[in-house]
Amino acid sequence: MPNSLREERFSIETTIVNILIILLMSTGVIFSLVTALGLIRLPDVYTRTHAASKSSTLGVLCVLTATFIHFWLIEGIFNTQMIVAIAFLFITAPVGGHMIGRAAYMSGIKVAEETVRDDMEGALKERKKRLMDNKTTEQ
Amino acid sequence: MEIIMSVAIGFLFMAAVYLMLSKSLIRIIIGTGLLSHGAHLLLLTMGGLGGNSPPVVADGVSISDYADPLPQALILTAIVISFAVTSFFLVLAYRSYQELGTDNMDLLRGTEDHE
Amino acid sequence: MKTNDVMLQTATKVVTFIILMFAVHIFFAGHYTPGGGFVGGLLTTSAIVLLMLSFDLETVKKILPFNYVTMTAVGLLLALATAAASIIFDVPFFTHAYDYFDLPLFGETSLHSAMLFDAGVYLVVVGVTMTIIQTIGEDE
Amino acid sequence: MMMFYWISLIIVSIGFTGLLFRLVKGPTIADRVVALDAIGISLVSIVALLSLITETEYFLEIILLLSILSFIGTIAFAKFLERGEIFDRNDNR
Amino acid sequence: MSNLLLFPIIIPLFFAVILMIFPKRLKLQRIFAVIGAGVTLISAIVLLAKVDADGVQAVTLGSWPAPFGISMVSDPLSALLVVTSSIITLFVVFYSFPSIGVKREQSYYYPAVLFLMVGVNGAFTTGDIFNLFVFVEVLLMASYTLIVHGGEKPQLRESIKYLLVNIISSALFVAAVAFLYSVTGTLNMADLAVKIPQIEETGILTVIAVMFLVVFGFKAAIFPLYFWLPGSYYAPPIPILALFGALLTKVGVYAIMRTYTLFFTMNVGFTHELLGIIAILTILAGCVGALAYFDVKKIIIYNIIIAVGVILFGIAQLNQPGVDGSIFYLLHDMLIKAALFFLVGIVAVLFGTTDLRKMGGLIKTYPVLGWTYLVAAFGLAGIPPLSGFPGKLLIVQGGFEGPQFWGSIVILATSLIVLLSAVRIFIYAFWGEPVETVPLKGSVFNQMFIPTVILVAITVVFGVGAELFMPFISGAGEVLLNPSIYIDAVLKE
Amino acid sequence: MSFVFLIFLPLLAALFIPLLFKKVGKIHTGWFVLAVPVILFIYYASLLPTTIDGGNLVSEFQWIPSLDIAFVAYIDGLSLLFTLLITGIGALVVLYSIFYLDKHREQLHNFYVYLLMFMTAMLGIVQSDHLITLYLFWELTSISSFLLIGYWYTRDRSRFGALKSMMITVFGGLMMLGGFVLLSIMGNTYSIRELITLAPEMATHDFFIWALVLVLLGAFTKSAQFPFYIWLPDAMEAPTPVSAYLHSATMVKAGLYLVARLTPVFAISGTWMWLVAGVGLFTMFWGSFFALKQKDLKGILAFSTVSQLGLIMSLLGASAAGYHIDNIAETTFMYAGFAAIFHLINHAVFKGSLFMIAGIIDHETGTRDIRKLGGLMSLMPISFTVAMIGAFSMAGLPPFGGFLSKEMFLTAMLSLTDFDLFSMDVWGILFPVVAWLGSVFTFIYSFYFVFHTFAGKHKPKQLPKPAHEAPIGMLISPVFLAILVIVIFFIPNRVGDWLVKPAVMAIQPFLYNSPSEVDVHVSAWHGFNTELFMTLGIFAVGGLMFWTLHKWQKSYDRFPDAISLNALYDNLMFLSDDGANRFSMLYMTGFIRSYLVYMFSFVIFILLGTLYLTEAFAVDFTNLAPVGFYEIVILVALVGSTLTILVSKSRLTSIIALGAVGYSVALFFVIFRAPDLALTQLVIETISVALFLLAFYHLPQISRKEERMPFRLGNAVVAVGVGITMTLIALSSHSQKAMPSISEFYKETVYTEAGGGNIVNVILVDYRGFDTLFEIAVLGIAGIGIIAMIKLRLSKKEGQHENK
Repeated sequence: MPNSLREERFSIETTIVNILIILLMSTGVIFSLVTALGLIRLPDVYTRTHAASKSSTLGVLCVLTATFIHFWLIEGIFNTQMIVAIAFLFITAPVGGHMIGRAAYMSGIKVAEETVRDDMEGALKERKKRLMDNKTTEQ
Repeated sequence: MEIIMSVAIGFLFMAAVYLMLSKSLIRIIIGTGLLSHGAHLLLLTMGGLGGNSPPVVADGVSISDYADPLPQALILTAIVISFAVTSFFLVLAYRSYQELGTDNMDLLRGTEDHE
Repeated sequence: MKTNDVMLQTATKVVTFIILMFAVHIFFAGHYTPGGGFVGGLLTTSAIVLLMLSFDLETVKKILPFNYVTMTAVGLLLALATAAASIIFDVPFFTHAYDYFDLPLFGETSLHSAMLFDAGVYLVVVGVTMTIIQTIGEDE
Repeated sequence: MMMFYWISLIIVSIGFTGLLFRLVKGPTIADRVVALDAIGISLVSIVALLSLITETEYFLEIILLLSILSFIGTIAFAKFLERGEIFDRNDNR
Repeated sequence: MSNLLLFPIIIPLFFAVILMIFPKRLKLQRIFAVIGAGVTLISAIVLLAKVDADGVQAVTLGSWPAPFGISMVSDPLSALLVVTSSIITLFVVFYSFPSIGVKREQSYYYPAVLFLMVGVNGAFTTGDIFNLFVFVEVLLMASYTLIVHGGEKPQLRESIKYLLVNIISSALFVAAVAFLYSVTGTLNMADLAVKIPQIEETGILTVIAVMFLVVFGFKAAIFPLYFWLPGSYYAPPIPILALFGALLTKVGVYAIMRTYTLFFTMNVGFTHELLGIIAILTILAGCVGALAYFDVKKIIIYNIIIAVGVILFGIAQLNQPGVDGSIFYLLHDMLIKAALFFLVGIVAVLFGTTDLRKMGGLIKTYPVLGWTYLVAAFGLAGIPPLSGFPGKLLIVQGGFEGPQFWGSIVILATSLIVLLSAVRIFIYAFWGEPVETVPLKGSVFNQMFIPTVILVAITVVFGVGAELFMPFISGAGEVLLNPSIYIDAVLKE
Repeated sequence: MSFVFLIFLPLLAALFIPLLFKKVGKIHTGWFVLAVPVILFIYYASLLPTTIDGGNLVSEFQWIPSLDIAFVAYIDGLSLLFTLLITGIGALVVLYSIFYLDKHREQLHNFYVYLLMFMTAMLGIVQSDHLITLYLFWELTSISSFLLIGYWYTRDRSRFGALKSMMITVFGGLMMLGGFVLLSIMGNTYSIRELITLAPEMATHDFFIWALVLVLLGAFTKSAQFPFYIWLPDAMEAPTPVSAYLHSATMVKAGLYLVARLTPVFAISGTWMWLVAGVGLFTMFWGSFFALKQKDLKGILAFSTVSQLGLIMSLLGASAAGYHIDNIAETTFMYAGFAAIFHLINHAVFKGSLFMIAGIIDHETGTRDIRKLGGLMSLMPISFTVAMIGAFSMAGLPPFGGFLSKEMFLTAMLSLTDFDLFSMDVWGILFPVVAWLGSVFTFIYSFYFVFHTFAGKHKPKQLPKPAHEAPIGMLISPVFLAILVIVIFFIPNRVGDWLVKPAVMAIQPFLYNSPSEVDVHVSAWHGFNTELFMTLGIFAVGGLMFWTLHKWQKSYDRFPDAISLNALYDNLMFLSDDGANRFSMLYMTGFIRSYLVYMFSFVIFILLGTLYLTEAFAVDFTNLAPVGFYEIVILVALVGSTLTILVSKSRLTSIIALGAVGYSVALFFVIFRAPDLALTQLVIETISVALFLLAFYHLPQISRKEERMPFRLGNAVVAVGVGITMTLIALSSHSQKAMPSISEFYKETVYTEAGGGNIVNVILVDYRGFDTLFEIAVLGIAGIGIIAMIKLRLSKKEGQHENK
C-alpha cells in the first residue's frame, strides 16, 4: 500500500490507535532495556535468568501486540500468526527460563555470594551421590 | 551500502581464512561457516541492494520496486547446499574424533605412514 | 537417570502442535508468500526435535515410526516424478501445469504441479535432517 | 510515527548490544545461554519493529519462527548443560 | 524426444533413489546398480548418436525461454564425456563386486556411486553457470560420501582435508558467480557468450575469468591448487579411487574448457596465455610427484595431475589441433586412468601392499595381467598407436602453432617421465625376483580382471581405431571453436 | 601393390607364437619363426630390379585419415637396402637363436614375440614415408628393445639396461616427434617425399633449425651417438642374438637411416652438416678409444658399434656437403654418401658375425670376460677364423670388405678440408685428423678382441665350462656372414650397383637423377695418395700400440667413473626418484595448513595481479543503495561476533558467536527484503549450531583444555590478503555492471505465466526448479553419507578384499 494513501486516513481513530501502539511499544521497549540492564548488572546466573525470562517476555509481548494492532487496525491485515506467536511466547518463555535455571544449578554453577538461601542444596548433593553409586555399580 | 557490504564481506572472508589456517578442527569448520556466510552476502550484494519491496507480488508495487529475486533464489540454493556440507563436515569431525582421538590438524598429517 | 520434566513435557505437547500447524501453513503459503517446502520441512523437523528433547529418542520413534531414509527417497522420487511427468507430454522437462479451481471450502485456489514438487522438497528436508539428528543422537 | 518506531528500534538495539556483551563475557556457559535466550526474544522485537518500518507483513512469519527457534534452542542448551547430551535415551543409565 | 539429453542425468538419479530404500539387500543393490549404470550408458550412447545426427541438442527446462530457465545443452563434447563417464561408472560397479567388500556395499555404496554419476553427467550437460555449481556440489557431496566410506583412519583424516579444500572452492565458486552476475546480469552460458562480447570494459571480466580458472582449478587440480589431491585420493579403496581419478578432476577440466572457449574469450592474450603457463607448471609439478614415490597408487595419482596439465595446455592454444587434441586426450585419460587404477588395484591386492619395493616377479604367475598393464602404461605415456598418442600429437601440434612453442617441447619431454613412472611399476612389480603373493581365488581375480581387461581393450580400440572417433572429436572441437553453433542451438530454439 | 601390409606380417605371426610354443612342444619354436624373415627377404629381394633403375614403389593404407595419418610404405633404394638387411640378418639371427636358446629353459614364446614385433617395427621405420607412422615404428623398436634387453627379467643388470635404453631412446623419439610435427607444420604435410620437394622454402622458417635439432636428437639417441651412446653397452645384457640383431645390425642403424632419409630436407643448413659430421666423428673416436677399456667381449663390441655408427654418421654429414656444390665432377663429396652406405652394409655383416662369435664363446665357455679367455684358437678353430675375418674387416685390412669402405671414409674426410662453406675451411682439418686417430684405435681393439680371446694361453680353470667348438647349427650364420665379408671385397662394384647406388640416390637427390649417375667406382688399389698413406700409418701405429697394449691399457682405469656420462645418467635417475622424493617432501608436508597457504597465496597473487594488470579496479559511487542506520548496527553485530570467534578461547563461545554471525546475516536478509532467505537462514543457523554442539561437545574423551588461537603472522597476512582481494573484486564488479539483469523477466511473468506470487519461491520450484531438484539431491546424499559414516566402521584389515 503506497504511503500517500495511508496518510490520508489520518483521523481520530487512527490517533487513538497510534497512542495505544505508542503506549504498548514504549512499555515493551523499556522492558527490553531493563532486561539488558539486568543481564549486565545482576551478579549470577540465577538472578540473570530471572531478568531474562520475566522482563524480556513481557517486553516482547508488548511489542508484538503493538505490531499486531498496527497491522490490524491501520493496515487492515489481521495476521493470525501474530496471535499464535504471542501465545507461543507466552507459553514457552517461562519453560525456557525454568530449564536454564535448573540446568545451571544441576551443572553445579555456584550461586552468587549475596544469595541468602539455597533450597536445593541437598537435592543436588543427593543427585551427585546417586550418580556416583550408579557408576560404581556399573563397574 | 554496497561498498560497506563489500568491505564487510572481505572481513568475513578474512576471518574465515584465518580460522581455516588454524590447527583446531572446530575453528576450521567455523571458518567454513563464515566463508559461506560471506559468499551468500556477496551474492546478495552483487545483485544490488536496492528495491523497496520483497520480491513477493503485491498490489500497487511497481516492478522496479521489487528487490532482485534471482540472487535470493540462488542464495537459498547455496544455503541449503552449504548446510548439507556443513552437517557432513561436522559428522566427519565427530567421527574423526572418535577414531583418531584428536582435533589437532597438525597431528593429522599422514604423509609418513599410510597405515 | 531420567529427569522428570513435567513442565517441559506439558508445554511441548501444545507447542509441537503449534509448530506443526505453522509448518503446514508455511509450506502451503510458499507459492504466494514467503515460505515453501524447505522452511516447512525444517520447521517440522524442529517440532520433532522438540519432542525428542522433551521425551526421549525411543518414545519419539514409537510415536513417529518413519524410516527417514525412505522418506528422503520418496521425497526425491516425488520431486523427480513431478519434474519428469513432462516427459510423457514431450515438453521440456520440468514444465509445470497449473490452473485455478473453485474448490468448496477453500474458494478459488490454484492447483499447481509445483506444489507437488515442493512436497517432495518438504519430505526430503524432513527425511534428511531427521536422519542426521537421529543417527548422531543414537550413536554411542 | 515512523520516527517513533525508529527510536524504539534503536533502544531495543542498545539493549541487544548489552545482551551481546553478556554473551561474550560469560563467564559461565549458563550465563551465555541466558543471554542467548534473551537475544532470541529481543530479536523477535527487532524483527517486529523492522517489519513496521519496512511496512511489509511478510516478515511477520519470521517472528513466530524466531520464537520457535529460540525456545528450542534454549531447551537444547539447557539440557545439554544439565546432562552433557541433548537427547535422552531409554537405555541411558 | 526433446528431453533425451536429460536421461543420462535422471536415470542414475532415479536408480540411486531407489537403491536408498533397501540398503541391505546385497543382490538387489548389485543388480539395480548395474541396470542403472547400464541404462544410463545406453541412453548416453543414443544421445551421442542423436547429437551426431542432428547437431547440438538443447532444452530449456520448464519451457521458459532460454536465458530465463535453465538450459541443458548437449554438444558433441558433452555427449562424448557423458558416454565416457557412463562407461567408467559401469566398469567401476563391476569392479566393485569383488573388491569393495560386502559391508560397504550394504552401506549406500552404490547409491553414492550413482549420485556421483548424476553430478558428473549433469556438470557435463548443463548450460547454466549456477546450475553447474549445483551439479558440482552433487558430485562433490557424493565424493565426500565415497571418500570417507568405510571410515578407516586414513580415510577420515584425508577426508577432512578434501572437504575443506572443496568447501573453499565452492565458496569461491559462488563468489565468482556473484561477480559474473553483477557484471553481466545473466547466468546462462549461451547468453553470456552473447553478452560478453558486447561489453567494452573487459578488465573486470578478465579478473572474473581468472577467478573461474581458480575455482575450476581447485577441482581440476592445476598448479598450485593440486596439493590436496595426492593425499585425498590415496585414502579411499581402489574402485572409488578409480572413479575419482577418472571423473572428478575431469569435471574441472571440462568446466575450464567450456568457459574458456565459449565466453571467456575477450582477452585471450592474457587469460589463455596464463592458462598455458599454468598448464605447463601443472605438468612439471605432477612429474616431480610421479617420480618421487615408490607407491603404485601415488604414481598413478600424480599422473592425473600431469594429464590435466596436458589437456589444459591444448585448450590454452585455442586453435583447432590444440582443442581437438585436448578433447581426445581428455577422453583417453578418463579411460586409461580408470584402467590403470584397476590394474594397480589388482597388483596391490596380490601383494598386499602398495609399496613397489616390496613387489616383484608377478609376470611369472600372472603374465596376462603384466601385458595388460604394460599396454595400459604405454597408452598412458602416449606411445602410438595407443590412445594417448593422437591427442598428444594434436596438442603438441597446437602448441607449436600457437604462441607457446616451448610448452610443446615440455609436454614431449615429460611424456618420458610419464613413461618412466609407469614403466617403473612394471619393472618393480612384474619383473625382478618373484615375491610371495597373497593367494587369491581364481574367481575373485577374474571378477576383478575381466572388467579391467575390457577397459584396457577399449582404450586400445580408442587409439588404434581413432578414425572411428575423430568425427565426433572434430565435431566437438568445432563447437568449441565456433561458439555461435552452441549459442544458436540454445537461444534460437 | 599392397605390400604395406607385409610390414605387419611378423606382428601377425607373433600372435601365433605363444600358441605354437604351447601346443607344438617338440619342435623349437624358432623354426616357425624363421619362415617369416626368409619369406620377406625373398619377396623384397624380388623388388631389387625396380630400385636398381632408380624406381620406387608406394603402397598406402589409411589409418586416421581425419588427421592425415596413414601407413605409407615407400620403397626406394635406401629403404630396400635396409629392408633386406633387416630380413636377411633377421633370418640368420633367428637361425642362430634356435641353437643358442634352449627350448626347455627359456621362455621362447616371449623371445620370439618380441623379436617379431621388432622386425615389424624396423620394417616400418625404413619403409614409412609418413612421419607419424615412422615415429610409431620408431617407438615400437624402443619398446621391443626394452623387452628384449629385459628378457632375463630377474637379473638386476637386465632391468637396469632395459630401462636405460628405453629412457634414452624414447626421449630421443619424443624429441624427434616434436621435430616431425614442426616439419609438418612448415610443409603442411607428413610425407617425407613432399617435404623434400619443399625443403628450400622451409629453410627460412623459424622452426627449421628447431626441427633439425629435434630430429637429430632422435637420430643420435637411437644410433648411440655421443653423448647418448651410454645405453648401448648396458643393452648387452640382452641375449646375444638380440645384440647381434638389434644393437649392431639394425635398430641402432635406424638413426642413420633417419639422417640419410632426411639429408635432402636439411642439407641446406650448415648446422646440420656440422652436427652430423662432427658428432659422428667424435663418437667414432670416443667409442674406439673406450672400447679398449672393456673387459667384456660384448662390451668391446658395443663400443666398437658406437664407434662404427659414428663413422657412418660422419660420412652422412659429409654427404650433405654435396648439396652446396654445383659441379659434381670437381668434388669428391660424392664419395661420402657412397661410403656411408657401403660401410653400413659392411658393418652389418662383420659386426653381426662378431656378435655371434661372442655369443658362441659365452655359450661354450660360460664367460665373456676377456681376462679369463685366451688360447681358444685350437679348441674353436671355426669360430676363430670367423672372428678374425670379422675383426680384420673392422680394422680395415684387405682383403675384407671393411678395407674398401674405410679407404673411402678417409677420402671423404679429406675432401671436407676442401669445402669452403660454414667455416669448414678453418676447422675442416680436424676431420681427417680425428678420423685417423679413431681408425688407429679401431685397429687396436679389433686385434685386442680377436687375439686376447683366441691367442695366448688357455686358462681352463677360470672358465665355468670346458671350452669346445660350437654345434654346427650355431656356426651356420656367422660363417655365412664371414664369407659375405670376403665376397664383398671381391665384388664391391656389383654390391655398389645393386644396393649402394640406389640408396645414395635417396640421400643425395640433389646430385643425381638416377643411380647410374652415381659415378663411384670402388677399387682396392687406387694409387699412392693421401688415403693410402693414412691407412699404412694406421697399420703401423696401430700394430705398434697393440704390441704394447699390456703396458698402457691399465691407464684406462684411472679415468674416474664419477664424471663419466654413465654416472650422469645414474645421478639423473637417482635424482628422479630420491631427489624428487626429497623435493616433494619439502612441500607435500601433509599439513593442510601449508597447502591452504600455498593455494590462498596463489589465489591472492593471481587475482590481484590480474586486477592490476587489466586495470579493472573501479569504484562507482552512483547507483548505490542508501546506507541506513540499522544496517550499520547489524554490521557492527556481525563484525563483533566475528571478532569474538577470532579471539575467543572457548569452543562454545566460538560456536555461539558463529550463530550470532548467522543471525546477523539473517537480519541483513530481513533488511534487504529477502523474507524467504531470512526464514531459511534462521532455521538453518539454529540447526547448524545444534549440530555443532552435538559434534563437538558430546565427546568426553576429548580434553576440554582450550586455548586462545595463537597469532601467526603468516596466516594473518594470507587471510588479510584474501579479504582485500574479495573486497576489491566485489567493488569493481559492482561498479561495472554492464548489462541489465535477467530477473526483470521473472518479475513480469511470475503471476501471469507461472501462477505464483512469491517470486523467489517460484524461481526455486519452477524457473530454476532443476537447481532445487539437485539441491535436495545433495541433501539426500549428505543424509546417506552421514548414515554410512556413523554406521559403517571398518578397520583396515576387514575393509577391503574380504572375499579373498
